[in-house]
Amino acid sequence: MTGVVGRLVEWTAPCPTAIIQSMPSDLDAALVERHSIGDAFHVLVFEHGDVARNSRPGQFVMLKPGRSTALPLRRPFSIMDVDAERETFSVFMKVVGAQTQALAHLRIGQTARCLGPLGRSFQSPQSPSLPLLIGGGFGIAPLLLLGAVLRRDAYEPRVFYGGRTIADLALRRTLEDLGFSLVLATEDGSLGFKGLITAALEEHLDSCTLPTSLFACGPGPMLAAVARIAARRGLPAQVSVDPWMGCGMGTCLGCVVPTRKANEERPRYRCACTEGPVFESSEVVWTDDRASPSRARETTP
Amino acid sequence: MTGVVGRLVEWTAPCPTAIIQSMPSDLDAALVERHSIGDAFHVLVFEHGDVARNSRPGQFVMLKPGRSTALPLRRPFSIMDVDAERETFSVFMKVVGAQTQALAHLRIGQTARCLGPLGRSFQSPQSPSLPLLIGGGFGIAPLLLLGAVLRRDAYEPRVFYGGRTIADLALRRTLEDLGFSLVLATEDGSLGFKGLITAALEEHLDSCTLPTSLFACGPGPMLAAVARIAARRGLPAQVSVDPWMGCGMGTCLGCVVPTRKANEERPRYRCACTEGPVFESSEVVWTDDRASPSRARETTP
Amino acid sequence: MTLAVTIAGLRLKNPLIAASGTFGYGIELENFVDLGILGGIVTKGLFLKPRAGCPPPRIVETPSGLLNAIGLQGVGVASFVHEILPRLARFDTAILVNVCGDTVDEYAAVTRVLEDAPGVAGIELNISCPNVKQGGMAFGVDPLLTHAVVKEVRKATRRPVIVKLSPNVTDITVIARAAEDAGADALSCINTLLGLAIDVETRRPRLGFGTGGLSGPAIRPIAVRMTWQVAQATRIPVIGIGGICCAADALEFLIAGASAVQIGTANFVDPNVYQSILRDIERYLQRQGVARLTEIVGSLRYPRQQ
Amino acid sequence: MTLAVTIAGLRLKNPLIAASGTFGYGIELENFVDLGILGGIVTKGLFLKPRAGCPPPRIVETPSGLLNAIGLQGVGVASFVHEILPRLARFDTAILVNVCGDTVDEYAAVTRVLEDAPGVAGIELNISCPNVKQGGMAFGVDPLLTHAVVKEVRKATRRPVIVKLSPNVTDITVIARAAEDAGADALSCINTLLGLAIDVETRRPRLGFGTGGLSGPAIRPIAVRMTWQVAQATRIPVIGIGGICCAADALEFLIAGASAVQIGTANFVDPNVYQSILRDIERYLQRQGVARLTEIVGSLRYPRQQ
Ligand SMILES: Cc1cc2nc3c(=O)[nH]c(=O)nc-3n(C[C@H](O)[C@H](O)[C@H](O)COP(=O)(O)OP(=O)(O)OC[C@H]3O[C@@H](n4cnc5c(N)ncnc54)[C@H](O)[C@@H]3O)c2cc1C
Ligand SMILES: Cc1cc2nc3c(=O)[nH]c(=O)nc-3n(C[C@H](O)[C@H](O)[C@H](O)COP(=O)(O)OP(=O)(O)OC[C@H]3O[C@@H](n4cnc5c(N)ncnc54)[C@H](O)[C@@H]3O)c2cc1C
Ligand SMILES: Cc1cc2nc3c(=O)[nH]c(=O)nc-3n(C[C@H](O)[C@H](O)[C@H](O)COP(=O)(O)O)c2cc1C
Ligand SMILES: Cc1cc2nc3c(=O)[nH]c(=O)nc-3n(C[C@H](O)[C@H](O)[C@H](O)COP(=O)(O)O)c2cc1C
Ligand code: FES
Ligand code: FES
Repeated sequence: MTGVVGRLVEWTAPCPTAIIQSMPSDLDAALVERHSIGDAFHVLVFEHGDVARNSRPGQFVMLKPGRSTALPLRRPFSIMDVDAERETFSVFMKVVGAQTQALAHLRIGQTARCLGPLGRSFQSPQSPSLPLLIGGGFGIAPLLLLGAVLRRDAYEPRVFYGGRTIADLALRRTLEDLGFSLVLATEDGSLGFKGLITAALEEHLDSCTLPTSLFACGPGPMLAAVARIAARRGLPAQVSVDPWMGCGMGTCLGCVVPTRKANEERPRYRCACTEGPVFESSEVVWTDDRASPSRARETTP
Repeated sequence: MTGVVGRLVEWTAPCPTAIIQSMPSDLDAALVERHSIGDAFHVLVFEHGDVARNSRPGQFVMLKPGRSTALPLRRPFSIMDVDAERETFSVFMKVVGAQTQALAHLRIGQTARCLGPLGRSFQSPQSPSLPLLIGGGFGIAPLLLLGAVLRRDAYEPRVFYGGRTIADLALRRTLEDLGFSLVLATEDGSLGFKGLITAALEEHLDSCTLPTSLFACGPGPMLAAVARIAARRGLPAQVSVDPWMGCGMGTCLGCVVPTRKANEERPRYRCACTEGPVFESSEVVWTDDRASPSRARETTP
Repeated sequence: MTLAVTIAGLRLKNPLIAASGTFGYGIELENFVDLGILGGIVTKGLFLKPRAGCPPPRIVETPSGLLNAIGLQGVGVASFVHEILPRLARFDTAILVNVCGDTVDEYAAVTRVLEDAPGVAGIELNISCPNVKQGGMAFGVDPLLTHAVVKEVRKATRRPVIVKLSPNVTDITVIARAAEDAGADALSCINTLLGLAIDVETRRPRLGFGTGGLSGPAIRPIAVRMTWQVAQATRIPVIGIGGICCAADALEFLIAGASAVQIGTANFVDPNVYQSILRDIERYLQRQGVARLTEIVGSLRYPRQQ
Repeated sequence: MTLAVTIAGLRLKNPLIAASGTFGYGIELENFVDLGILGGIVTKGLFLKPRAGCPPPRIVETPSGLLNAIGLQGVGVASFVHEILPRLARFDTAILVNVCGDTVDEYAAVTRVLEDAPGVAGIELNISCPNVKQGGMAFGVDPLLTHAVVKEVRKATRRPVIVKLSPNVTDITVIARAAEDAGADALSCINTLLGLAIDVETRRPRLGFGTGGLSGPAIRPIAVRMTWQVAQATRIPVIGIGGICCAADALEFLIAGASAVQIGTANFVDPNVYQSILRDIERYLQRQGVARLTEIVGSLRYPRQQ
């Protein structure tokens, strides 16, 4: 699909404590390939040497079709794959509104404003363990890059991939082709386990005795469920959250998530764009999920 | 280019006095052909049976790419040609801003909202005469259809076509191919007469003794000059004006032009979309042309 | 499922009304639109006398907005009553007349002319037009003047009086309550916001009049906020206006507390927008499991402020 | 050709200033932007104490607009002075601090903390934030409160005091003159317009706080109009703000009478927008045959009203 997932550079080594782990750059990135899976899902491959070279799993780019400096704002997308030789990276895009629509329909050679790589990546497991990667919907995207890096580092990650129905699991073939050990779940039972992917995860954990670490990306309620599971079982879990983002650079303070680190007295709002999007699940204060507004509004196009 | 210009129906016969001469209709019209002349000029051919059948020279359509009911508003374009058999019509478009850009880049098969035909057309000459058609820039567009109808009715129209420079005369080959007797003028002298097209017109009129009627479309100052020339020489002149239009249907009152008919005591604002865009030049009150705002503003895209 | 609403004693078959100045007198569009599907139509603003309006250019687009200075060009109320109103009679929709005046007396006089005219469902008092030199917005930004003009007009008619509010105020609820106290039956919320666009090449305003009124989707968040404030602050029905282009936009106003909505600028893009909005509102009600549109009016769950 | 401007005794190398709340404290962007090309930077609003801000969601896009309720999350003025200000010293740009308060005393106290801090070029008094429960906009919509707070702050500093005006008022010139009378050196015009966006599926506001402040190109015509009004009504310099994305937008404000401009929301899309705006302003001045930017300030040819 996008060449080999993960011809990568080092991922946590250079400066593990820095918030922004590498210097992002802002380019007009040309679209070089598009792979559409139905109308709604697209893998887009852009040319952008810095993103291709410096990205770590879990980081993201801010994209906007065309050159305008007016609104709408750029939109955040996880980096799904990089190819340092071709100087390309790819994103997996679900069309949900005007901007994802416009990006998905760029013609080959047309450009998008592209700022990245941004944000705090997934951190490699503290100790040898079985990494379980849990992706819901387009949340699967960063887990491809993560999976590739884990494998390179001799882990044997297992991927849990859930959606409402079979059509939501648009990357299942890609994951299969890449040889990932894969658990699929659909809420309507149209493919794989019938039910939520977190239920499939619990079933697996019930029967598994290996030391395990969880890595999750998906809708808010799924992440909250993963956090509960991890807490109950005492497993380390990293989650990549998906709030509204205005800038991606830490200036709008629009993307905050309530968090509380072990040593903190009370919760603090942290920016998902600079201190996340990946957080330890134990550090996120899980609310009634007001941070994820309804996606069903018919937007005025 | 767009097939034969002017496989036409009757033009002034049906209801010469009605303001809207035919019932307009509102369709999603598919783009079926595009002929680009450089980056800035495009002939677009749309499928729209009612416009193809019912248009008269000087009428226009309101176009908007896509399906949205939000702003931006539709934009007006003169009908350049119709083909009743293929059920298509064409417009000649100069890219000046976001909407003309978007329309010019529609893909074949994509649709534009298309309302038309609209407005009051050119009226056939009252008595046998030599019709002189004066077009400035994209104002040439309605004169193609007008020329075709005049010829069908056994007139021998002569076309005056002016622009700043040679590149502005994008339809000159089409006019030549159609066999029109043609006078070209450029302000910089890069083609034809050096100077304003109205100067070329005056030169012609100085040496011509036939009864003549003028038909003009172009920028405000050009039309004002034509009106002055016509008044001084006592020639009948019809001009197609080009104000901002909001709706094309007579409801926004945005497109008014100060006018004064022979029997009227004082000037009245008339809507260019329903009572124009074609007016007798003697009826227009020519002001300092505030109606034509500068076109040079860099628009926020 | 019913979309019918009752405002100021007036039953509308659905909550969608064409806004003043964006639908002509209605008849201009009879060839374009099935007028019978509209809940109502508000006419272009009418003075006692015909009016020429502002010099062109009269409209200019701004980002997601339309800036206009039409200046209430119109035929005058007498012509309207004699020449236009009869032609509107055959359409099954409520005709509301947008009443203007340079003085309190003129507002009342225009209203009295309409009083005997058949087929007028109600009066919308335009005390909020920014594009005239006298009257207009001057009334709508002052609670005392608002009270005075509404009171006089109230005396001049037994028909429902809807007062159209200006958004160019510090606290719209003060004006809303002044209108309510003076006897208004309902409130239209909002008219346009005063704006200015400049042609930087000529260094002149882009509109012939200078400033203009801003409408369209750009102002919707402001309009929804004001509709919500006014609905909270008064007991009479509110009609929400401002940037409505689709069903979700209309629903924002209804949920904020409007009993009906008006569609303005969107008419210029698509005078047939009513059809799709009605269809999508029905789908929404189905989705929400609600049988009557009125159940969602004012149903906003506003966060409690600690 | 020179783009330099002087405001309240402060010489800026060019008229482009980053607006408060849209550029962090400046240092967040040091890796993205050459801060030295900016005329100035206004910091995020600062209170005496650190502040958590509003619950998410905090931003939502509306047509050509951004609605935000950040609620002035911030580190507090002491942390700013000790931890952030020193890091800003090495950039050749004017640092203006956006000062907030719940009370007049707090405004003055924050100002006093800044008085001894090196590297603060001036104070921008934020009496216009709509997203806090006390203080904020409450001051900016009342001429007496405006006068009171400006007067106290004036006493607390010898630095230039710029007062940032709220557009949520009937007559912005009244507030502007109150600020001028109380000793303001300049006026920033405008802050955001109060708006509300509703998620129709959940029937809740789209922002966690409820209402929010509308910014972006949507409000530009309103902001240009207010800038023009304020420039006419006062003798002190005005800084134009609202929806500026390109050179032509900035020029509208300058022609309307602003001596400088601030760029807000556009920073989120492109923090490097300054470069292209400066280039295009230079081209414009060339085209217009004008040698100094200051010559176009206030050069609007407004039509005479008959
Ligand atoms: C760190 C991060 C990584 C992401 N990675 C990916 C990715 O790899 N692939 C992908 O397809 N998408 C990803 N997203 C989501 C993507 O950014 C949004 O789908 C996109 O912004 C929608 O833009 P739009 O203009 O098409 O839709 P809009 O018109 O802006 O929105 C359409 C609908 O989606 C809702 N919505 C939009 N953005 C969000 C959001 N952030 N949270 C909740 N609801 C929202 C709106 O309420 C609206 O109903 C990511 C988001 C974040 C924050
Ligand atoms: C009756 C009529 C017939 C027309 N026929 C044609 C035609 O056949 N071919 C064609 O190319 N164009 C035609 N036009 C002009 C065309 O409608 C405009 O060029 C178009 O609306 C520009 O839209 P935009 O979004 O691309 O540009 P915008 O971004 O809207 O405008 C770009 C620039 O053009 C200026 N501008 C836009 N519209 C007008 C206007 N109506 N008058 C003066 N200045 C304007 C603006 O000030 C701006 O500087 C016609 C106009 C009218 C009224
Ligand atoms: C071109 C135009 C003309 C208008 N004329 C009037 C009018 O005559 N009387 C009136 O009360 N409002 C008038 N308005 C205001 C609208 O009725 C409406 O309140 C406003 O446009 C906001 O709604 P919208 O955003 O849906 O357009 C006019 C608006 C426009 C755009
Ligand atoms: C996310 C956000 C945060 C803001 N925070 C502040 C602030 O802290 N203090 C302030 O005075 N203005 C604040 N503003 C207002 C801006 O400084 C500016 O006045 C307004 O956004 C209009 O300009 P714009 O349209 O260019 O964004 C904020 C605006 C936004 C969008
Ligand atoms: S997206 Fe702007 S601060 Fe995070
Ligand atoms: S364009 Fe609206 S009335 Fe003519």
